[in-house]
Amino acid sequence: TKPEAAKPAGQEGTAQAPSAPKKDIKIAVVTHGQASDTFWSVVKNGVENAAKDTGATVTYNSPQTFDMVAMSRLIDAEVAKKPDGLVVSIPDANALSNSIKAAVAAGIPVISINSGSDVYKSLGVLLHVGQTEYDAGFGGGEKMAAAGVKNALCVNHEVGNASLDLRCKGFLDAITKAGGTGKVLAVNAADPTDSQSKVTAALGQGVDGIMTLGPLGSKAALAALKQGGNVGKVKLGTFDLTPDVLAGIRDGELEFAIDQQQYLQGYLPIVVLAQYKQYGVLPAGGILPTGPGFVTKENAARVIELSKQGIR
Amino acid sequence: MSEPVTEVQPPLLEVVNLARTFGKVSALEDVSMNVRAGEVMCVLGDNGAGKSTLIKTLSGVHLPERGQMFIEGKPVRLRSPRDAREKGIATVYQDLAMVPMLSIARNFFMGAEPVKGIWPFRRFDLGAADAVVRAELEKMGIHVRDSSEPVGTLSGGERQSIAIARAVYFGAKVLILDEPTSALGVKQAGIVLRYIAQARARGCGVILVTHNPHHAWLIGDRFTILNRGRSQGTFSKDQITREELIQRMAGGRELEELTHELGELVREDPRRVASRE
Amino acid sequence: MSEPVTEVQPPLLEVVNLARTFGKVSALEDVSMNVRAGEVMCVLGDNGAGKSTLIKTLSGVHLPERGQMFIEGKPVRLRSPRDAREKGIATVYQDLAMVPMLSIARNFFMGAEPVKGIWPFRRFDLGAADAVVRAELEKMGIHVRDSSEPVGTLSGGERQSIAIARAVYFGAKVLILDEPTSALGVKQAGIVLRYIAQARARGCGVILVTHNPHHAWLIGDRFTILNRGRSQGTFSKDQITREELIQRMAGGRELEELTHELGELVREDPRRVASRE
Amino acid sequence: MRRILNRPELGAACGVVAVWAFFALYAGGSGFLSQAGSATYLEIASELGILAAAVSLLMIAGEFDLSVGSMIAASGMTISLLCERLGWSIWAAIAVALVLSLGVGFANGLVVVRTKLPSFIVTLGSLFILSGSTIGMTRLVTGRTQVGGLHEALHYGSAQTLFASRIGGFSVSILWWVAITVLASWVLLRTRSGNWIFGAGGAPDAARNLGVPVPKVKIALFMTTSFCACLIATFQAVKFTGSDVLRGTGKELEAILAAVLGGTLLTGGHGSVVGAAFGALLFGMVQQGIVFAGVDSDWYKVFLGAMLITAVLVNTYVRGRMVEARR
Amino acid sequence: MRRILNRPELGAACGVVAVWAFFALYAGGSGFLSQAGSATYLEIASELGILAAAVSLLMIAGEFDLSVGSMIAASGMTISLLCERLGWSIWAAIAVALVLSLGVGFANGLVVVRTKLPSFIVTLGSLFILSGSTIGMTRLVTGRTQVGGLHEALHYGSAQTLFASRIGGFSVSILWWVAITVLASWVLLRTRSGNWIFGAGGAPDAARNLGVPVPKVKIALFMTTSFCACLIATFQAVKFTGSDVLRGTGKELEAILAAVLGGTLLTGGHGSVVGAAFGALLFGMVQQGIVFAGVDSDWYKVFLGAMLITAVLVNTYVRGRMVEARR
Ligand SMILES: Nc1ncnc2c1ncn2[C@@H]1O[C@H](COP(=O)(O)OP(=O)(O)OP(=O)(O)O)[C@@H](O)[C@H]1O
Ligand SMILES: Nc1ncnc2c1ncn2[C@@H]1O[C@H](COP(=O)(O)OP(=O)(O)OP(=O)(O)O)[C@@H](O)[C@H]1O
Ligand SMILES: [Mg+2]
Ligand SMILES: [Mg+2]
Repeated sequence: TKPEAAKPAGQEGTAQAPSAPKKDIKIAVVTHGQASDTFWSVVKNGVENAAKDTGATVTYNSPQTFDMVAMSRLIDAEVAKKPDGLVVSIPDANALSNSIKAAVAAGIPVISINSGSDVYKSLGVLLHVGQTEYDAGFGGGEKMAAAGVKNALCVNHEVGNASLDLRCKGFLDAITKAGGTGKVLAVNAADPTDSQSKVTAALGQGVDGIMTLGPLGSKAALAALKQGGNVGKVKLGTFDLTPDVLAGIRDGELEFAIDQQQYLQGYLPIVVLAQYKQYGVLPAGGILPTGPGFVTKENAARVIELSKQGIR
Repeated sequence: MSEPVTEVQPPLLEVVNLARTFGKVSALEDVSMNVRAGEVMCVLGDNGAGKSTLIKTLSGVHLPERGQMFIEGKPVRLRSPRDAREKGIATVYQDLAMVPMLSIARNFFMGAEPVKGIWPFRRFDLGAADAVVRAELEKMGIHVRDSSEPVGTLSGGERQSIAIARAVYFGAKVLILDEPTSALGVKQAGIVLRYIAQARARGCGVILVTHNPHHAWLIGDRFTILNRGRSQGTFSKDQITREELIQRMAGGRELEELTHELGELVREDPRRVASRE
Repeated sequence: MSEPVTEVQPPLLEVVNLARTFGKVSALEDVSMNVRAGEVMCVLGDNGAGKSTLIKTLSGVHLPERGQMFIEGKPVRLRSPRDAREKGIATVYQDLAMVPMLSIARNFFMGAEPVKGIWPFRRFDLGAADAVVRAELEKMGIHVRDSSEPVGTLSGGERQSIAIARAVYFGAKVLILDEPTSALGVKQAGIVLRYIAQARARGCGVILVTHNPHHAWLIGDRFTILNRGRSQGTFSKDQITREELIQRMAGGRELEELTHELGELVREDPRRVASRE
Repeated sequence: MRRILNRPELGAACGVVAVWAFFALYAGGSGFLSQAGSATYLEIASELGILAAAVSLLMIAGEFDLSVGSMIAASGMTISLLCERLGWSIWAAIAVALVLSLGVGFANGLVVVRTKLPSFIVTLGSLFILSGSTIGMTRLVTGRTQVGGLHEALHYGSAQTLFASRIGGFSVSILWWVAITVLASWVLLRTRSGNWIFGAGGAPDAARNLGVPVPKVKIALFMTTSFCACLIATFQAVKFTGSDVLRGTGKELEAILAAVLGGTLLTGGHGSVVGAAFGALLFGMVQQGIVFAGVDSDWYKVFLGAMLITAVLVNTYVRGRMVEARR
Repeated sequence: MRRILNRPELGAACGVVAVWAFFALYAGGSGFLSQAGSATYLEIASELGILAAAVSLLMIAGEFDLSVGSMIAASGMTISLLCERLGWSIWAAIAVALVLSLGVGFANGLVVVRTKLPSFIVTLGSLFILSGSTIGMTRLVTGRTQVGGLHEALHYGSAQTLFASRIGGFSVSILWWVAITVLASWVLLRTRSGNWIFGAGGAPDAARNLGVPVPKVKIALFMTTSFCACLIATFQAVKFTGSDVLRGTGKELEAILAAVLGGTLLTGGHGSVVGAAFGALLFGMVQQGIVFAGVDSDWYKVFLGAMLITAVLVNTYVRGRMVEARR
């Protein structure tokens, strides 16, 4: 279903798809985000496209909830399958270090994505792709503060999920730093009616800027703004892109969307591991940041088509 | 043992060589019996003899493993209790078949609710149901304070009375009663016997399970005796005396011994005499 | 109506002016009665008269709303059935108090399991339990194929036999039986009556609820008659004749009419005669 | 009078009043009492209430349906995909979703009735299967997990009027809720099928022996439950002009909770549809009230739990007093 | 022989064999059969199995405990916080967590027994309260939702040996699982308390009338369940040297599922601890087997659901055949 145009505009440039795979390459991806999550769905699209481009066999796994114990067992199972490479996210180094170290000890090259930039080296991970959620959140907070927001709301659809908490924390830290105040609003990800009602209730308390952590929240928040006639008066920003969100930005209903270009977090490590397996070549190490990028009114129209294909 | 009874018309309900096992227990083995219009057939036997199993097979609750069943001479196969009810068989089960949390009126009409109104608005006629229940129970000498009380709060006898009133009210061709008088007082038991007699007079065939030989003798026309799942034969009232019947029900000589012994105990226990000063 | 009975020692169990209501229904009103060592006190009455409620109050299931209770002359207040059991009161409930999905042996000893071994390894002695159950049921003329069968699959009478055997086995001072023979065959009923006589001979006080006047007369020493929650007095066996007793149990004249009517129906119905050709 | 006091829903009604009074006192100033504030919790309650009505009937008949949550996701996604990808009219898409949901309900019921497995297991299985195939299909077709743009679908306007319009600031779903509650309550209390539902749950063997077609009753109720789940999916898809594969997760437990709050027994045989409506209202009110009261989101669940238990205790206390009063 | 055929756990055992054979065939090549592969599913099964043993006892006694999942998070966080913030010895922290968990179990039981509310509601309330206060407290104290560094706690080494070591590649928790299953099964089948558990669930009124202290039995079982949840929290905290506020989410349903797979009735009165162990094994095997088989994660749940229903059907079919065979 992915047209050829879906290939990323080669930011990296190094990842050339080989004409024919010389070996049967098996790569395992284990992340903390389910494919049913909008953000991780795009990561997975990157993984799948890279698999197609490199000819590698890739499996993608994630626990059913934000459960580090289950995630570590998925890594254990993948390691037991002896893959040629392993890609993991590291939202909780404590819980995952044993499994990752075991993978490294078994001689499997490991690349971390998304979270874990602070610990990847100590675990023996070769490379980290992506940036921390905290930084992304902080960037969003700065942008909000610059737009004049004084009393902000961070709409969290899974309180206790470490990556979402970090987004909120970064966001609120930036707001506070700029002299504003803010708080977190817990909503139910699975029920837009619930989310919309809660945002409506919170709006009554003088909020002038809302940050949602994903399309699940942004759609409901936008509906709440519309219903209360607050579009434009209350600034709305969000994480992660969907065609609806982008259309909203284009039409000026949303201020901006933060985009980690997570497609690359899925695509790049597969390509790197495939090349490593085939030719033994590897980037010199370090962190490959994929964002944060901001989509605003200016560039929204360009991104919509890519978003419809699940690439941004 | 029993002589065949000559018949001019086919019996209302007849079973031939019925068998049913539960796991290793064979509850019924080759049991044959029939009931004709206007007679009371008593099924007698020890505890665990298979009487309730027989009754449940006749009511469509259990499917027989072997054997045939005929209604008015035509072979039938009951697929469910609903089926049996539609073919005119009304049953009072020993465990009464009541929904404890539900009201008396709702229990009374469970599965055969009177309705009023036309289709999309067709509804359970609770008013009529209530009136019927009150009247029927009044006839049995049971005064219900409130027919919306849950059945679970009633006394054992009250519950039994409801089950009987229900079966009699719906009873069409065959009325089956499994130990209907066991929890009833003398008066209520008398009323139930009268009901049975009335049903018989209307031309119903009645199958009655009872442990009370007095009741059996008073109302029964023929007697089928079961013992450990096997039929010991069928006797009509003129083939057997009351004493014979009681003896057969109680397993013969054992009872005599017992009565004797009991008399001894009652009369001669020294301690008891002492405590009476 | 009844003359006071002179007593030398306090009764085993005595209740004075007991009252209990359920919602608007007053199931018991100012009921007084007692049972002495070595006697059988029969509690008689119509359906819904309050007999089971009285029994349950005596067994600690219901707390009385008013009234006192004495055991051997000392005032007591039963807080739970466990309490009653510890004070030597064993009861057969009308609804039998069985766990249907559990085996016969486990039901028999429920709440009073025999144990063996020392503490951390103390365990339910299933072997002993099994042996006791088999023996006790054998005595009652019930042959259990397998005492690990769930109680729910047994016949009504088999279940009742187990409940009775259990109470008799554990019975210490007072044995309370609520319609113990209702689902029993003639033989088993006889055996239960013998049990009661034996318990009385051992010096137990027995409280027996029954609807069977023959049984009551055969075994009872004194009779307390309840009617709609009120006591109609207590009679000792020499104060009342058997016919009087039956009349009182059946509500007097009504029964006579009934018997007469029943006789008529049985004899004179023309249709019935016709169908017998 | 005694009739009213005796109803199972009375306790839940008192719980509603108590919770309302509590929040009116503590959060009245911040908009809980305003028209807009009331509209928010009524909207939540209405959607949960529609589901709870069907679920309480099913529970009275002695069965559970854990698949309703994933049914919401599956139906919503069906509607969105048919409109977005194939350009169907929204009405045609809704019709297909309804038929599919009835089919799933029928399958659930048939398996439960035929195999005599506990419905907890069977519907947990269908929860997984439905939810999994919704994710799998959506990603296969679109490569994403959300599908939007429903407002561009054919005939969207008329669907919006029926499912997502607002009347005087209140969501139209409240009307649906009232209508469905009245209908379900009427069926339960005043029709022959209602009597069968009580019988099927209270004493299935006895009911069967009396001629109640217990299997048919149960299958019909599974279908009703699925149907209501699809209805809610329609509401949400139309209102939020699209669907998400996670939508509805956990709704099955909320619906069971609302039913139990309203006096329905988990073991079947006893309960009330009106009670379930009060239970849904209670739940919605507590959820929104906490936000109006400005409780910190970290402690949100503590309050939710505490309010829940308090509401149930009030409920039970009231029922107890009533029994006293009847003496 | 007939005894064995008659046991409720037989079906689950056959389900285990069937599922194992299935994955051995389809995923044997990719490590499912390897020692490391077996170790992963046995580890999952062992933790779930410990919980399921306690939960099945509670369910046989006719009650539910939905708060076990959040109890895992709360206990784990208690241990981590006490060690990390206050520098306590890990043993002292574990002891405090155990006492706390017993307290919560006692409170659950007491409320259920006293108010006669359905345990579904009461423990749902404590789920919310526990989970909320875990999040709230942790954030209050640390500002984060994850607390690590337990390996630096006093006496960590000895705790690791007991709770997190590996014997020949297999987790030590498997030994705990076997021991707890044997103990719980012995209590259920061979002691007086076991008989009371059956009685309390099968016919509470009858059991009470016979003198079984039903409330005490239920409270004790709620405490056992909480205790086992705390034990699992300890395993996970020690093994993963820290805790997370979301840990354990949904475990309550998995445990109930394992118990039901093992033949325990949702309505109480019947069931088996050994069956629950097989249920847990079945669940763990399916969960990991799917990974070994390389099923696309989009379709993961579809397979989980299908395997689940198949396992239960095998289970029921086997039980049915056995009854036939006994004829
Ligand atoms: N569902 C069942 N499963 C297993 N065994 C059963 C079942 N139903 C009945 N039985 C067995 O079949 C035998 C006959 O039972 P049944 O109930 O027919 O006896 P009965 O003649 O009615 O006895 P009673 O006079 O005591 O009521 C009994 O031994 C009983 O244990
Ligand atoms: N738990 C209860 N709730 C409400 N009413 C009850 C309850 N238990 C008994 N009653 C009522 O109290 C009255 C007396 O009941 P009880 O069971 O004591 O009668 P009984 O004399 O044993 O009758 P039977 O001979 O039919 O067994 C009945 O009218 C019954 O409906
Ligand atoms: Mg019988
Ligand atoms: Mg009684």
